[in-house]
Order: sequence, then structure tokens, then C-alpha cells
Amino acid sequence: MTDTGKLLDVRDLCVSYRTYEGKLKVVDGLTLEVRHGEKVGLVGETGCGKTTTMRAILGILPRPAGQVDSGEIIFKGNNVLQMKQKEIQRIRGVAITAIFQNPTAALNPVFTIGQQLYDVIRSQEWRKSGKRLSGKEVHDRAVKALKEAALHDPERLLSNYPVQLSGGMKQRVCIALAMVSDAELLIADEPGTALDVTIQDQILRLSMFMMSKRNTATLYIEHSLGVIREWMDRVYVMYAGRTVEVANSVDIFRSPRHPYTRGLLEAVPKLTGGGIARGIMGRVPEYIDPPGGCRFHPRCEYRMDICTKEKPPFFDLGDEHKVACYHSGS
Amino acid sequence: MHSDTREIQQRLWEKRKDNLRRAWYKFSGNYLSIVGLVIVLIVILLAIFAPWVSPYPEHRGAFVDFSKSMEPPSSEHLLGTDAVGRDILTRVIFGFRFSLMMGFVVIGLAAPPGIVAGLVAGYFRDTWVDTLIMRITDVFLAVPPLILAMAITAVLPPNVFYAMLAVTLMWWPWYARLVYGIASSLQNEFFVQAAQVTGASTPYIIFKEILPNSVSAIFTKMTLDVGIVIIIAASLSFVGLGAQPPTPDLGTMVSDGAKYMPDQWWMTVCPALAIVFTVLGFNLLGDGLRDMLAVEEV
Amino acid sequence: MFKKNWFLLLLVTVMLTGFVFGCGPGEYEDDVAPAPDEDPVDVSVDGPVYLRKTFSWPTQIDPAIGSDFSSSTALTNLYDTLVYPNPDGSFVPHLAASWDISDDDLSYTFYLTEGVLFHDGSELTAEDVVFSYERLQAVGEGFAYIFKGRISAVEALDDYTVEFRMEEPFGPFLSTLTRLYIVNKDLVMDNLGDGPHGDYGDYGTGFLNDNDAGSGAYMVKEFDVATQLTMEKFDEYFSYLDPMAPDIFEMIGTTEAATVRTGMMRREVDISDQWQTLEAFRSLEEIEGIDVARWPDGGQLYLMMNTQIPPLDCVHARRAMSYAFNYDSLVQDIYPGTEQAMGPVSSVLPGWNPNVYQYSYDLEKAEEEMALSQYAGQWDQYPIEYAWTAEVADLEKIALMTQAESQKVGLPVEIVSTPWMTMIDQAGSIETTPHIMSIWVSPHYGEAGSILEAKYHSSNAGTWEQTEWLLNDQVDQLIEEAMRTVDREERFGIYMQIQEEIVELAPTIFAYDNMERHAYQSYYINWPQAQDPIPVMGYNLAARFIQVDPVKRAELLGN
Amino acid sequence: MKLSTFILRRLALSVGVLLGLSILIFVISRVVPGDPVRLALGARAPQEVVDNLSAEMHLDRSYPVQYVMWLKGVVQGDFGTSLYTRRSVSQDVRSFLPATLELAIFAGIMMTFFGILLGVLSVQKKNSWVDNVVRIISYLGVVTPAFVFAIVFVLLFGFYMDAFPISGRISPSVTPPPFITGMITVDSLITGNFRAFFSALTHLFLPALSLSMAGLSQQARIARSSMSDNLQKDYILAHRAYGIPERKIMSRYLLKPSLIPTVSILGLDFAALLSNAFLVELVFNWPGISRYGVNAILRKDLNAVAAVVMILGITFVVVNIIVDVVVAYLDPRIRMRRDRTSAL
Repeated sequence: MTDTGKLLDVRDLCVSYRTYEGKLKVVDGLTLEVRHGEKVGLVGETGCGKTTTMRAILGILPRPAGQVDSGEIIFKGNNVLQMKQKEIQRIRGVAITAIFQNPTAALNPVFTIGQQLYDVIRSQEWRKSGKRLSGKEVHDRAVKALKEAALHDPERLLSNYPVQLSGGMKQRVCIALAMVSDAELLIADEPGTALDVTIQDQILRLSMFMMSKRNTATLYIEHSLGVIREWMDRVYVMYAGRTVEVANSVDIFRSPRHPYTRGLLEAVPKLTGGGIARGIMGRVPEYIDPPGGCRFHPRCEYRMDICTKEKPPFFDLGDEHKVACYHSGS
Repeated sequence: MHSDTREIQQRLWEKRKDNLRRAWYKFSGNYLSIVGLVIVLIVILLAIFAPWVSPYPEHRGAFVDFSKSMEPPSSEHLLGTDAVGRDILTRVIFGFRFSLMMGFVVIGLAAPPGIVAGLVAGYFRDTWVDTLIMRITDVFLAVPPLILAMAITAVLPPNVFYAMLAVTLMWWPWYARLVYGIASSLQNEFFVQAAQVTGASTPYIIFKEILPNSVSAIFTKMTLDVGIVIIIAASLSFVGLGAQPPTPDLGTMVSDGAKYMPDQWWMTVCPALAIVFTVLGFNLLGDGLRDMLAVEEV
Repeated sequence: MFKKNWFLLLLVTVMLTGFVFGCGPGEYEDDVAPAPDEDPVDVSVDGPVYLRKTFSWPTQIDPAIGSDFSSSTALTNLYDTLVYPNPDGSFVPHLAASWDISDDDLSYTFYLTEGVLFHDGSELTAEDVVFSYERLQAVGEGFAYIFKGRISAVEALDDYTVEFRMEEPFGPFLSTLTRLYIVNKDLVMDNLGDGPHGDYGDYGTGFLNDNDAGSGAYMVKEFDVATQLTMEKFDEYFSYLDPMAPDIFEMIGTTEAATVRTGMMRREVDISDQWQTLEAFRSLEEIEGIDVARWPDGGQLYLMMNTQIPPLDCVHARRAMSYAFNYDSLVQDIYPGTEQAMGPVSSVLPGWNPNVYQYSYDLEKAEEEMALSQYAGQWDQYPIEYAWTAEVADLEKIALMTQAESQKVGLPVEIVSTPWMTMIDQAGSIETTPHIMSIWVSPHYGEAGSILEAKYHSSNAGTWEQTEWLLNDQVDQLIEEAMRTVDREERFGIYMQIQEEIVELAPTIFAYDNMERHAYQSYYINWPQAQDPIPVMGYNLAARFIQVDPVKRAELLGN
Repeated sequence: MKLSTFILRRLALSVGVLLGLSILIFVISRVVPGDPVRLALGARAPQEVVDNLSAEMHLDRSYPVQYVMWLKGVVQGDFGTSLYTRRSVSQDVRSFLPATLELAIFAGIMMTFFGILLGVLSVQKKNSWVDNVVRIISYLGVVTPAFVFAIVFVLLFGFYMDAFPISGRISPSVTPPPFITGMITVDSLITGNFRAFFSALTHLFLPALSLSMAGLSQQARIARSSMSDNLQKDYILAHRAYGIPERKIMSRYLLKPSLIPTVSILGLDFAALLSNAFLVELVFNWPGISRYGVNAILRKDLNAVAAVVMILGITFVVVNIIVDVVVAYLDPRIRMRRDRTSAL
């Protein structure tokens, strides 16, 4: 069954959150794969389930509300969902690591950068080789990691608390944190979104650059297609918890097939916050009682009868281009 | 034009109704909140209808019957009788009146000045107004409220009115502080700045723009505080600074009954449980409201 | 996970277990002698013998300041007086071996017992008597008022002879001497602090506040304000000191029911205070080896009516109140075993008039009197404020009863629980004195005149002993006349006349003759005064007569 | 801002607060109706004695002068003479304060320790019976007045089980250690008197427990909620994603930020503790400053009232400073920005 080429294989993943309002099926049948060394983009509007997907893969869904209902997440031939907490821990950080969307939230506010970085370096090394590093070694590695992340004056930085840094610096620290592990798979969740537009770009370039340099397989989660085109090998397009289209980054721009992908491409400048309403009123019912059949059908201009009734399967368009749409697939 | 406004109003109304529905859903999702609501309603109803629901309404006042004194709980007297033969259940039910009055009146009196002080200080953040008001509240908050309330009650004539006044004096700073926190964070918000730019008067901004945004926090705190004030009032009574006999007062009943421990335990335990019951109700309700209104500051 | 925290949890468990085992709840065997907490009660019969009694504080051990029950008790044990009272109200020589009275009754010459030692070993002389009197008058508190304006001079004629000269004849003078405690002049002079008395500084009030300078059978060992006064036996005491009298007499400053009860159960308290409720005394009496001693203390519970404010300025209103009071219920339900008072003087006090009119519980008569009053028909406009001492639970019962009974005849009574100190404050002026105050008053010396003067002479109006504000010239004159009368029979005759006069005026509801109750460990304590009490406050607790048997105590504890 | 600067700032603010407090207390203690001196001396005391004492207490001067003289005294630790015990109030305070401090410290330790422990247990065993028991305890603790706890404990542990003494600080049959600190447990340990130590400890247990219940519940509640909130925080997820061992995350990265709210609420809990001491000391006949204070209040002993309130105010302010410093130490976010919301 296992394909050695595949580093990560997510099949038909369904994740839901239990809330006061009821069960939110945030991810509903997501399929995705990442091969060794491959850079894969996952694109979709804010709130379509990208972050949840990332958390499910890392096994860090908020407990007890978040829950994987069905599907498989296979990492290097093992189903992460069936692993014990201990085993997941063993791959986390060593084999898979992540960069989070909001660097302010992702750094522990009451520990210095140094304390956090040292701990990561130590536990990485200990797990990889069973070695205990000396304080000096840890320090040197931390300084090196910060330098690599283009941070000036790493010595001073190490004794700073996150609150003393700017948003951009914090994200660089996060990148450094993610990079010290030399993981095989890095999941980056919109690393630039929470930042100033000017800094966004720098961060993007930095993270991309570091990833290419290390040849780490990457799952890059973004709401903006622009980023994808430049750096990604393949792109998955997600809508309301489902994969709707997948293709290499050339095809997806040249010949997008799913009406939603097309919409995305046309609407590049006004993507964020558009489309699916972000307000509480709009989003919630959508996941409690999502539209039947194809979830995009209420907004689709090519809607057919079947779209409202049945969930579209993937239609293989060749050259690894797949689309889940009755209109464009058949 | 008209139909547009009407439609907007209609939508607003719907939205509000929907919000209420959602809030109720959230509130009722937590059965403890419902328990709290029920307790509070029971206590309030018992207090209002005390003369009709209590078994021996005449026992609330000047009444002695030494032939029936200190009887243990029985079918005739569900919670037993006290040292002069009065039915404890009756007195507990009437005792709710005093407790509730104390809670409502104190909060009712303490909240408005505290809110105004907090709003003003928050709006004029970083000016001398802010400094003056908040330093005064600091002084009041520098001593635990019960202690100062006791000191004040002791120097005033011994009656309920002054007891309430003393607790009120101790209580407004908490509201000032709560509202100050909210107001000073809202003071920089765009809608406040927008109002400033359009030339709205200061009172208008404070009361029409900032106050409505503090309402849910204030309301939640008030609910929670009723319980705390009931405890403080009971504590004052316990020390001997509460309502005058024969007015039934739960705290006084506990302290009077304590003199007869352990043989006549019901004389002290029953009113004590009544206090716990009441405060529990307000606390559960307050917690439910806090969750429902998503208030964090309280 | 949480390895450290689990360790802490373990630690806590161990601590808690330590507590529980340390306290050994399992040793509890029966109600009579419960196993105490971790310190086994001292069952050994060696070591000092204790007598522990609970009291209501404050206890003031300065003889120029203290005057209440606990203070009097302490003073009686720490100091001596010239004469000592007998149960029948007469006197025996004490510090004064004998005395002469001049023919005009204006001069008393006392010949002191020789060889009386103060606690510091110095001898008590006439100088000390003079100093004690002058100090009492200068400080001016406590019992000073008894002598005020009556004694013109006190003079030491030689080391052992002292003369008191009167302004005018003072009938009960010898009785009042039970309140003149003799202090050690040299010791006090050595310990003067700053104060307003010129050469005498503070007159030693600072020092005597928590030290003694007496010659009594006991001396202060430790004084822990508001907590405990520990006195130890003075072996060189000049007068009778029972061989079985306790080595240590502790006055514990609490009247808290639970404390007293557990203390008595564990034999850690030997005699209870008198302020326990009747129910508490009942349950104490049920404990093996404990009895309740009862004796009339010469005082009464008085419901004092402010005679200067409407509606109680009308004698009919006061009589109506007197009739509306349920004496029967009082002596049956609230204070069983007591008797309704007859007139203003307790029936045990020498000089009591057994023939005065006694008001009874009679609502019809109350209504008749109400009809006679100038306030007839408008009682509603004159609510009667009734203040009772918040600290005493039983007084609330009486207040509630009064309120309920008065309501039946249409007299509106509002009861106010008032802390004791507030009551004293309120008594200070006519305007602030409530209509009725219920207060126990006991005589300061053993005769009717003490009570009559304190309660009804105008000079004492405004003290907590007289909130009636009677201010009646005729009564004043009669009392002064009695005080001047040296002949006992004659004086008592005037006392009786005063009592009739006062009953007629009805300024007070004479509730009942007070019974002092003290639960005590009768199994191992022989308390002679409890059998034959002395009608002077404090003297019944002179520990030098009380016999404590540690062997029997150990017997009770050891089962 | 450096921690030392922070502390200095905090101290400066507190001095202002204490000055304000002294005015407040002065005003309260001087509106006493009636003449406190006459009250203390009794109606029979001669007028010149009353006048003397009034003069000694400066009651014959104007209010501002009285205030200044009073404050001068307070700063020098002289609160005047108690009308009730006839001693200098400072002397009384010295003899009563240790008992209350002993009780409060013991209760404070119980409160913090058991509170946080219960909170941690509850989060760890979330939704199990342990969690439910902790939640019930913490609810009851918050809604039950301290005197009710005291009475219930007296009934249960004192009368029915006879497991703990319910009155006083030490058994009357045990000789107390000499006065060194005034705290019997400490003094008896210093002098090696273990019998006295255990007696004092058992006497301490029930009052301290009654006293700590409110704060303990609050602590458990806050610890529980802040830990379960923080468990959902991105940085905990991130720590996991970076591969930090779970045990280390729990005991280090989760505990420290979660302790901040519990520690910050300590100040308030301590206030509750001081207030409740007034009730608990009464029930357990504990000869502490609070019982002294209640008696002073009931007896209108104004110098004593002022002293007690002032001393508790100072204690409270000092505790709050300590709490703030600890919070600032734990939470760099506070340290780094100007403290402006409150001086407390």
C-alpha cells in the first residue's frame, strides 16, 4: 500500500469541532500528498480548514473539542492517527515541524527567546542522537539558527522576551525554531499573514529560501495564490474543508478547472476576507449544516442539479491534474 | 428611504433576536447556569411571597412561644425552632428578603457612581482626572472591603440603612476599576475617535459610545456581586452589625444559633445553608452570564 | 508528566496523615471524658494545681480602675481590704485588726494587722492605706465614686494606725471598705510613668495595668490582655490560705459557648463564667462530675425606663409597662429557678423591704393604667425603644417577649440590639438614653443602700446603672439621709421607705432577682462560697478558700 | 523596565495609597458619635480625669492638627492608647498581631499550595471524578462565607469527631513557649518544645482551613481554567510541533504562564483572608488582631480601630507589592510596559 515516494499522504480526512452550536465539520474529505523534497501549496480562503488540516497532521488539534472523525494521515508509511501520543511526539519536531500563522501567539510570552530555542535544540538533539549537548554547543547552535534567519545581534536576542520583538522578528525567530530541527517535512501556515505587508514579503522569501536550501519537503498553506506560483511544485486548492483541485503550479495558473479556482485567480487582489463571510453569522451555519453535494454550488455559476445532491469525485485530467467538479471534470 | 430604514431596523431587530436566541442557547447549554437561574428565581419568589408561602408568617416579628423553643426539625417545623420558639423555616424565608434587599440595594447604589467614575477616568486616560479618580479608588481598595465596612458600620448608628451605606461605600471602586479597564481600552477605538472627529460631546461619547460597550461586563459583575454582597452582609450580621431583631436576618441567625452548638445544630446550620444556597444561585447565574456574554474582565 | 507535582501531593498526604494520626480521633471513648487532642491532658498529680475559670473580659486589675465582675474577682485575689465581708452582710477584721468609731461618727480609726507582707516582701503599713485612698480618688475611676465627697481626710497616725475623717456621717462606710484595695506605695512610686498627677505622674496606672502591687493570696504571674490572667499563690499570705487551694488561678478571657463546653469536658476549665445560656448550663450539668452552682448575687435584672422622655415620663405609662411584663414566663421559661423581684432591692440584700407592692403580669391592669395616662389613645405616636446588650443571648429572649406582650395591649416596642459599650455611651445623656434598657446591676457593697444610691440618686444618673434619670428630689433626700444614718436598724428603715417610694414611681421593671450560675467541676472542687455565698461581687471567687483535688481530677480523666 | 525600577515605582505608588488610606481611616475613626474618653472612663469619672485623657489623646485640638499628630505617631509606630485595654495600642498590636500572622501565613500557604495542586490535578484528570470533585469544592469555597465553614468545621471536626481542638492557640494544659516571634509554632520550634509545637499546630489547623477555603477555591478555579485555556494556546501547540517533550511542556511551558493569573489573584485572595480572619478568629476564639479589632469596633475604641485597619491596610498593600513583583518576575509583558492601571 505504502508508496515510498510519498512522505505524507492524507486521505479523505474529516475533522470536526464540537462547540455549543453543534458539530462543525471543518475538514470534510481532504486528500493531499507531499513527496520527499517536494514543495506543495495548500490554497484556500481564510476559514476553509487549512489550519485545522495542519493541526491534524501535527496531532495538535485543540483537545477535546477538535476531533478526527475519519480518514488517514500517513507519514512515512505510518498512520499518524493510530500512533500513540509518545510516537507522535517522536516524529514531531524531528520529522515534522511547523511555522505558525501568528508569531506572537506561537512564542511563549513568559520565556526568553533563548530559553525556548535552547530547549528545542536540546530535545531535538537528544531525540536524534541521544546526546546531551553542552550549554556552549546549544548556545552556538541557537546563535547560528538566529543568524540564518537573518536576525541581527542574536546574542542580545537570546535574552529578550517575545514582547520586546517586532512581529517580523518574532516570525524570524519562529522560522529559526522550525529550522533547527532539520525536519523532513515542514508545514508553514501562512507565515506572513499576521505581519505588515512589507515584512510579509521578506518573511516569505526567507522561509522559501531556507526551505529550498535544505531541500525540506514543505506543505505551504496560503490564501494567496501569488506566493504559490513562484515557489511551489504542486498546488492543492481547498474549499470549505475539501480539496477541490490539484495540479502542478504551472497548470493551476494556466488552466484552472474548478470554478472556485478560477474565481480565486480572478479575484487575486481582494481575496482575503472576501468570498465566504468571515463573520460569525456567515461562517458557522455553513459548517454545521453545509450545503449538500458540492459545497461550492450555492456560489457556482455552472451549477447543475447533480451538484446539489452528490459530492463530486475527483476527475483525473492527466498530468496529476485532478478536479472535483461535475462541470469541469466530465 | 422609509422602507429602507424600516428594513434596516427590521434586520437589526432580527439580528438582535437571533443574538438573544444564540445567547440563550449558549447559556442553557450549561445546565449549571440553569440551576443558578432556578435558584435565584426560587429565592426571589420566596422573598416576595414570604407572608403567603412561609408556614408561620407571624414568627417573622415580635413573637415568642417558649413552650416550643428549640425543637428539632419535624413535620411541624421543617427546620426546627429557635430559642424563643419561632419557626426557623419561616425566618429563613423572610431572611431572604433582607439578604436580597441588601444585595440589590448595595449593588444598585454602588454601581452607578463607580461606573461613572470609571468611564470618566478611562476616557480621560493619562490626564490628571484619571490619576485623581483612580488613586482614590486605590485608597478604598487598599483595605479589604469587609474590614472597612465593619469600621464604618460600627461608628454609625446600628441599623440596616447604615450597614448598606457602609458596604456601598466600599463597593463602588470595584466598578470604577472594571469600567476603567474597558473604557481606557475603548478610548482609542476607531468609533470613539470617529465620534470625536464628528464633534460629539464628551458626555455623549462616554455614555452613548463607551458605556454600551461595557454593559455586558457590568451586568455580569453585578450578578456575581449580589452573591458577594450577601456574604458580606451576612458577615456583618454575624459580627453583630446587621439588621435589628426581630427582623429575620440569616447572618444574625447563624451567629445566634452558634451559641447553642452542638446540641441545637439546626439553629445555626439551616440559616447557614440558606446563605450558601442563595449565593450559589447568584454565582452560577453570573458564571453562566459571563460565558454567554463572553466577558473576560470580570 | 507532573512528576514533581506528584511528589508534592505525596508530601501533602503525608502531612495530612500526620495531622490525623497526631490527633488520634480513634481514642474517643465516651461523652464524659473525650480523648483530648494530641496533648494528653495532664493527668499527673504532680506539678502545680490549676484552677481555671472563664470570664468576660476586660479584666482591669488596677484597683483604681476595675469595678466589674471579672475585675472585682481579680482584685479580691490580688489585694486585701481593711475589712472582709461575711455571707450575712456583716464584717470581720482583715487588714484592720480592730477599729474605733468616734462618737460623732465622723472619725474611724483602724489598727492594722502587723506583719502583713506585700508580694515583694515589704510590710504593709498605714502609709500604704493612705496612699491607696488618695490614689483611688486621684485616678477617679472604678469604685472611687463610693467615697467621693464623703471623706475629708485619711491620715496615718503611726505605722499601724490610720484615721479616716468624714465630711458627714456615712452609714455604710464599713461596707464600702470592701472596695478599698490596699496597694504597695513604694512599689507603685518606683514605677511611676508620665501623667497628669504632678509628682505622682500617672499614679502608676501604666504599671498597675498589668502588674499587681498587692498583698493578696495570689499574685500576677502573667497578664495576657484580653486573653488570660495567670495568678500564682502567694505563700506568705497573712490570712487563711487553704492547703488545697490551687497553686495557679487562671482567669481565661472568653465566654464563647463552644470553648467553655469543650474546656469543661476536657477538665481544662474548672469553673465556667456566668454568661452561658440556660441550655448550655443544662448540658454542662449533664456531664459527669460537673454541677452548676447557683446563688442570688444580690443584684437584679432591671428594665430601666427613661422617665424623662414621652411616653415614659408618665407614671401610668411606666406602670402599664410594669403590668404588661410577663414575669411568670420570665422565671419559668427563660430563667427557671429564679424568682420575680420584689421592689428595687434583691431579696438577699440586707435592707430589703419584704412588704413592697409587687407588680404582676396583668394585661387588664396594664390597659387600665394606659387609659389613665395623658398619652391614652396616642400610643402609636410614641414608639418605645428597648435596648438590650447584644452580647448576652438570653436578654434577646426577654426583649422579644416584652415586645410581643406589649403589642397585645397596643404599646409599640422597638427592640434594638446594642453593644455594651454603646449602651454605656447612650446612658450618658437623657436624649440618647433609649426608653428601656435591660441591664443587670449588682450592689458594690453588701447592703440595700448600695443599689438604691447607684440606681436612684441623681448623682448617678447617666451611668449605666441608672438610665432611669429619676432625678427625684425626695428620693435623693431620703437616700442622703440613709447614708448619714449610722445606726443600722434606723438606716434600714429609711431604705424600706425609699423602696416603697420607688415602687410607687415605677421607674423600673423589676424583673427578677439574679442568680449567678457557674458550672464547676464539683467532683474535684470544693467551693465553700458556692454553698454560702457572700453578697459582694467578686468575693465568692477568692481562690484561697477553694479546694482543688488533683487526684480526683486525674481520676476523672484517666477513667 | 528593570525589575528594581518596577519595585521602586510600585513602592512610591503605595506610599501615596497609604497616605490616602490614613486620611480615610482618620475620618472614619473621628466621626464616632459620643465622647470616646467619657465612654472609656465611665460616667462617674471626674471631669478633670476626662479632660486629662482627652488632652493626652489630642482630642481637644482641631481635626487637621489631630490628623498630623496622629500620623506622626503612626509613622513612629505609636497609635496612642487603647481605651479598652488601657495600654498603648502598639503594645496590644505587638501581642495580638503574631497570632493573626501565624494564622494568615498558615492559611495562605494552605490556600496557595492546595489551590494550585487541586487546579493542576483537575486539569490533568479533566472530566474525571477528580475534576468534578475539585470543581464542586471550588464552587462551594467561593459561595460559602468563612464563618459558615468555621461553624461547620467546629461541628464536624470539633464536636462530632473530636479530632481537632476548636478554641484558642494551644491547650491550656501545655506550657506555651516564651515569646520570641509571638508565633507559637515558630517559637516552640526555636525552643525545641515539640509538645507545644504539635498542640499549636492542631489548634491552627481548623481555623486556618476555614480561613483558606475561599482563597483555595479561587486558586483551584483560576489554576484550572488558566491551565486549560493555555493548553489551547498556539505556543503550547508550537512547543509540541517543535518537539519539546510533553512532560517539559506541562511542567515548564504551561505551568509558568498559567501561574500568572493565580499569583495575580493572590492579592485579592489575601484580602479575603484578612477579612475572614475577623469572623474566623471570633468563632475559634483566636486571640489575634482581628478579634481585637472586632472588639475595638464594637467598643468604639477608636485608636485601636484606626490601628487595626491601618495595619491590615499596610499588610495588604505590602502583600500586593510582593504579588506584583512576583507577577512581574513571572510575566515579562508586565515588566516591560509601564504599570498604569493601578497602584495596587
